[in-house]
Amino acid sequence: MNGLFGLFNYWVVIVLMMTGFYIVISRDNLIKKVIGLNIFQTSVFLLYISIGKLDGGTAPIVKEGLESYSNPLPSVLILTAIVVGVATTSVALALIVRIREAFGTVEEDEIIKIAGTE
Amino acid sequence: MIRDQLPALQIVVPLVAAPLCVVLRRRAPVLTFALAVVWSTFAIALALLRQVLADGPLVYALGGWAAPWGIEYRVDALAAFVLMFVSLMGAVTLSYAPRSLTHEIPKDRLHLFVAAFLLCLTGLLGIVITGDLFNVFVFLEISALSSYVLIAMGRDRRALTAAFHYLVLGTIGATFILIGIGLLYMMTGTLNMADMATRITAVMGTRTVLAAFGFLSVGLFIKMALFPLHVWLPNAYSYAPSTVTAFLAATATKVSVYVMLRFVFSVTHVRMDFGYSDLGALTIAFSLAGIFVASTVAIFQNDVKRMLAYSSVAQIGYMVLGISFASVTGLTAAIVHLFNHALMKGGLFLAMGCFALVIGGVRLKDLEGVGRRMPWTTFAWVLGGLSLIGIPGTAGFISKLYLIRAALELDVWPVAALILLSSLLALVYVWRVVEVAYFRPPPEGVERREAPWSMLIPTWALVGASIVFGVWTSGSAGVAARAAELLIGIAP
Amino acid sequence: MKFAIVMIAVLVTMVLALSRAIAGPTVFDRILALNMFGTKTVLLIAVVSFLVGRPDFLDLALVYALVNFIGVIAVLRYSQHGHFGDVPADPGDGEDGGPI
Amino acid sequence: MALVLDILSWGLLMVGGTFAVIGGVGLVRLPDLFSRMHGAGITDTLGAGSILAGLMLVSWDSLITVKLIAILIFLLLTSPTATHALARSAIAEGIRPWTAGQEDPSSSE
Amino acid sequence: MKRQSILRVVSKLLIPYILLFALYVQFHGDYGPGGGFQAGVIFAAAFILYGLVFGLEPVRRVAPPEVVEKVAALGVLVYAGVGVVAMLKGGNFLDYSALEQHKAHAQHHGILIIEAGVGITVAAVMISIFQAFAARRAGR
Amino acid sequence: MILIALLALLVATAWTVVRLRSLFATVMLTGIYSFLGASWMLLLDAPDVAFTEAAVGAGISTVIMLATLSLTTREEKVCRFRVLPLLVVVATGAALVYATLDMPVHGDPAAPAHLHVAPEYIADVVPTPDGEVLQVGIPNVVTAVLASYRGYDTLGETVVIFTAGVAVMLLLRRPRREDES
Repeated sequence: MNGLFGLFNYWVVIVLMMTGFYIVISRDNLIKKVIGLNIFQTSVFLLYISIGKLDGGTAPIVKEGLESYSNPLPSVLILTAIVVGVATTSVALALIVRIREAFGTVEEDEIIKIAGTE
Repeated sequence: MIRDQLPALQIVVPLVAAPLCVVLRRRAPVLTFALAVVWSTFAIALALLRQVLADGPLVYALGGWAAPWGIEYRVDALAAFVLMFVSLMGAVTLSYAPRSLTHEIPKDRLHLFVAAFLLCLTGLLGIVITGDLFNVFVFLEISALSSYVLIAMGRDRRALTAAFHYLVLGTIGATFILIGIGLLYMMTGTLNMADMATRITAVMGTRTVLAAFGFLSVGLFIKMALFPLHVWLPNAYSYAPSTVTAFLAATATKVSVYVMLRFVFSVTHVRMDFGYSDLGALTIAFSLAGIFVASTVAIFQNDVKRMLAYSSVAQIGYMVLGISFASVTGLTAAIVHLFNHALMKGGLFLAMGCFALVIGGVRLKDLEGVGRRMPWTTFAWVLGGLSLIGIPGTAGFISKLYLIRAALELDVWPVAALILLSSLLALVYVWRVVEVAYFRPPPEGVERREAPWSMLIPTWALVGASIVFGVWTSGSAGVAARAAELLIGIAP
Repeated sequence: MKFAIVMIAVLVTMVLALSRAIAGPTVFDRILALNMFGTKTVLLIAVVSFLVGRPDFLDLALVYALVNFIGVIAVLRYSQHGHFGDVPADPGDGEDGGPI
Repeated sequence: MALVLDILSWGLLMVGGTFAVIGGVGLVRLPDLFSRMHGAGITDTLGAGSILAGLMLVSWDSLITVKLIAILIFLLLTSPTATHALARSAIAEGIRPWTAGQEDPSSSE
Repeated sequence: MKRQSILRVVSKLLIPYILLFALYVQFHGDYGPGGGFQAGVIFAAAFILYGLVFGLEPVRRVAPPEVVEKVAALGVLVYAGVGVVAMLKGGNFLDYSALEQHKAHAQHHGILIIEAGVGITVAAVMISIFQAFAARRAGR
Repeated sequence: MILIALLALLVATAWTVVRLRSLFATVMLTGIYSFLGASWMLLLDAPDVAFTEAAVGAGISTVIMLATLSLTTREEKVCRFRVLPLLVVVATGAALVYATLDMPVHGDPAAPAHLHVAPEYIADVVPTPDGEVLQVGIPNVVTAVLASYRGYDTLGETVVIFTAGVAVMLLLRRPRREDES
């Protein structure tokens, strides 16, 4: 956790976020999109958690003999965000199951082709 | 005592009602109960609006904790105004729903559908009322998740893909908003909007805050379907069940515009002197492009529902235009248009629902001669259309009037001229429907058959209101002007 | 010191497992690697919580072990039957059958 | 006593670490699924066992040791079960163990 | 997987302990990592494991979908109910201090109850999602 | 050091997910990604989050995704490189890197996030609107914030998960009669 690591850490997290984002917007397969969305969101969680870290701090569970604690607030926010993430994922997957039943495929370009003929 | 608890009741009533619907399960009690709930939510919103207009902004500390630590509600004139019309739309569309729902939703899942509707309403109201930035995200997701599934309930199988498409874009938007909130939190250490407003001045020019602003804006632009990030909207609105389209078209995008207003003016304090800046010019260009492109696309649609959806994209352009003027008149225009557009688009989509129920389709050729078959519904549609164009005497006229005045105040008369010109485009697409409905003969052998009263009354209520508020402007524009003054910070 | 060494060893093993999970080639290789990766994460958590001096976080390691187990079973179940619905109780289930 | 515990835990931890790495190398280097399974099995039981035992010796605190034991038992129960189920499924899928003289199956796929 | 005896025996052995562990996580959340949400997930995980090993039908017998649906609603009602009771007792929404005379105790109890609400909802929703997915068969 | 190693593993996993066409393998790697992310969070002093991420990301999500695969398909059909998305992503990433330039350094005790609001949570001296200081008295500060100070957010979270349940039931529950078209 020296100075060099200070921003480097954020940059790697940004690379992760963008990898997920790329999967979402570049793939035709709907399931792959959801997986990308998952990675994108998880990486944003990593960003938040690194905001909360305090040098020399430990986890915010108060205990005798410990003085400095990391910030609990990002943890709380991210707990909520994780729940939101899994909720979104499950709704997305349920939609995919229905789409597959209705169209017989989960590839976006094929679906557009089928839908275009209606 | 009830008076003090009004802000909480506004959210708690529909929120508790949703799980109760799931427990009740049986069709008749669920519908009766839900109707009682939405109308009482509207009553609470009205009481809240009265209280705020009389006594000034309200603050309500949830959980009994002081503000930057706990979450608080903050209800000023703008919030109360938006709460009022969102809950009004919820109430009207749900009253309209029972007949068209039995037509569109499988019977054994009706209680779940109603629960999702109430959750969506709760989410939208929750976004408006809260004073905490992260809480906005949470309620945004409640409303978004439920609206995805509400859209997917459409009968056409393309409703599923539309909902999925919306889900992906909506989640990207929400994640962008989350990133923006995170960056702001990093720089200010707080999530409370009022607290952030004071603390952000010290770090205003930093690159982090700038980027945060960018991410929040892009996220919100996706959610409000501003051109060119509107791609999810036309399909979603065309294939969703009619009730859902009417409700979402009247509320969901408006609430995102509201969050934008709140964020730009309450948190980052763009004030009069800041006014017409480069950023403003950029958004003006985008919103004008949106208005023209979307209106032009609307002209070429053969599905009337889809036509109205594109028209919605254009209308969002008007609202953002008003915001980018960053003046009292401009904001008044944006805020009053939130309300007026909700009324007229709600009315128009409800009328579409009547057509869909009786005729079975809403393509232009299905509507041939419908003026004679369903005179009441068609007339309601035409009045809504006139309001959309902005004919004097309708609510749409008031919005455009303020918008043009705001443009002239800033001496950008080309913008004013373009606004007028864009109304002509609206005239063209509305006329296409009128022409088909009144000047083509109905198909052979169909009788005159009107939509049921339970659907006509809500439709007419909204269309009628859009005429009433075209004449009696103190109820809408008056409140909007007060809200705008408060936002800009020149009112006490 | 000793914790650091063990931690490095576990990390190296995780890298190896990950490379097998990426390389495959069969589904079962990946499942095997996944299982091993999970158990190594459990160890990593256990060691790290000693390393940073908060050994009360071992609950987490237990959760990881549990989740890993369920994950592997789900993966197996999927690769074997291809669905999560009911399996017809067919006594002649071929190679799969027979108590051990 | 403390010294003895310390040395013992050192020893166990090192042995565990070594097993883990060896198993990992085996997972990567061995020719087919079933032999890799063997490599993985070693780390999962012996490696994990020694490391956790080493940690137990460090913390002679009651609750933590109980948790460590719980983890160990859990791993000892689940990991071989999973591997066993895996092997059976693989056989059921028609994957056969590789025997000497055959071509390396990992190169064929 | 119906015929894999070892797996079945081990799973049967583990499931009660998983449920126990879920309860531990639920009530230990004040002192260590964990809380209602995590406990709910672990609780559901036990059911999911049961479903994976023994098939969907037994899970549906233990937790019928109609009941699970109502239980999920119940959790939200428990949570919001605490808030409403606080309002009735004169405090703000979710102000646990208004629940009892002794404010610190009230906070403690309030947290316990709402965590239970979270746990109930999460467990029920996860189980019902699993059931919904598992009950749908491809190609039908 | 270990943080960097974990980050490198995360990047490797994410990039493999981009490349692989087998959805089944991808789902497993997503599980691994969650495990790694959770370990990273634990090291950054967020055990509660690590707990949840492991249970949800590696457990529940994997099971639901596999269930979806079993109902749809195993293999992605095409996996082509696309320029426009890449440009969008690079632009977004550049905006984020730009944002980091004025950020407080990772772990900096003088960062605003550590000086405002959070200290009162940790010291358990949060005031009520009347200015009275009230103690929650729970050692786990995260639970205290989650359940009491920001309990309303958590109510929202519970409602979100409930909404997801309602949504999935609406979408996937079979109608009683098989007449759904």
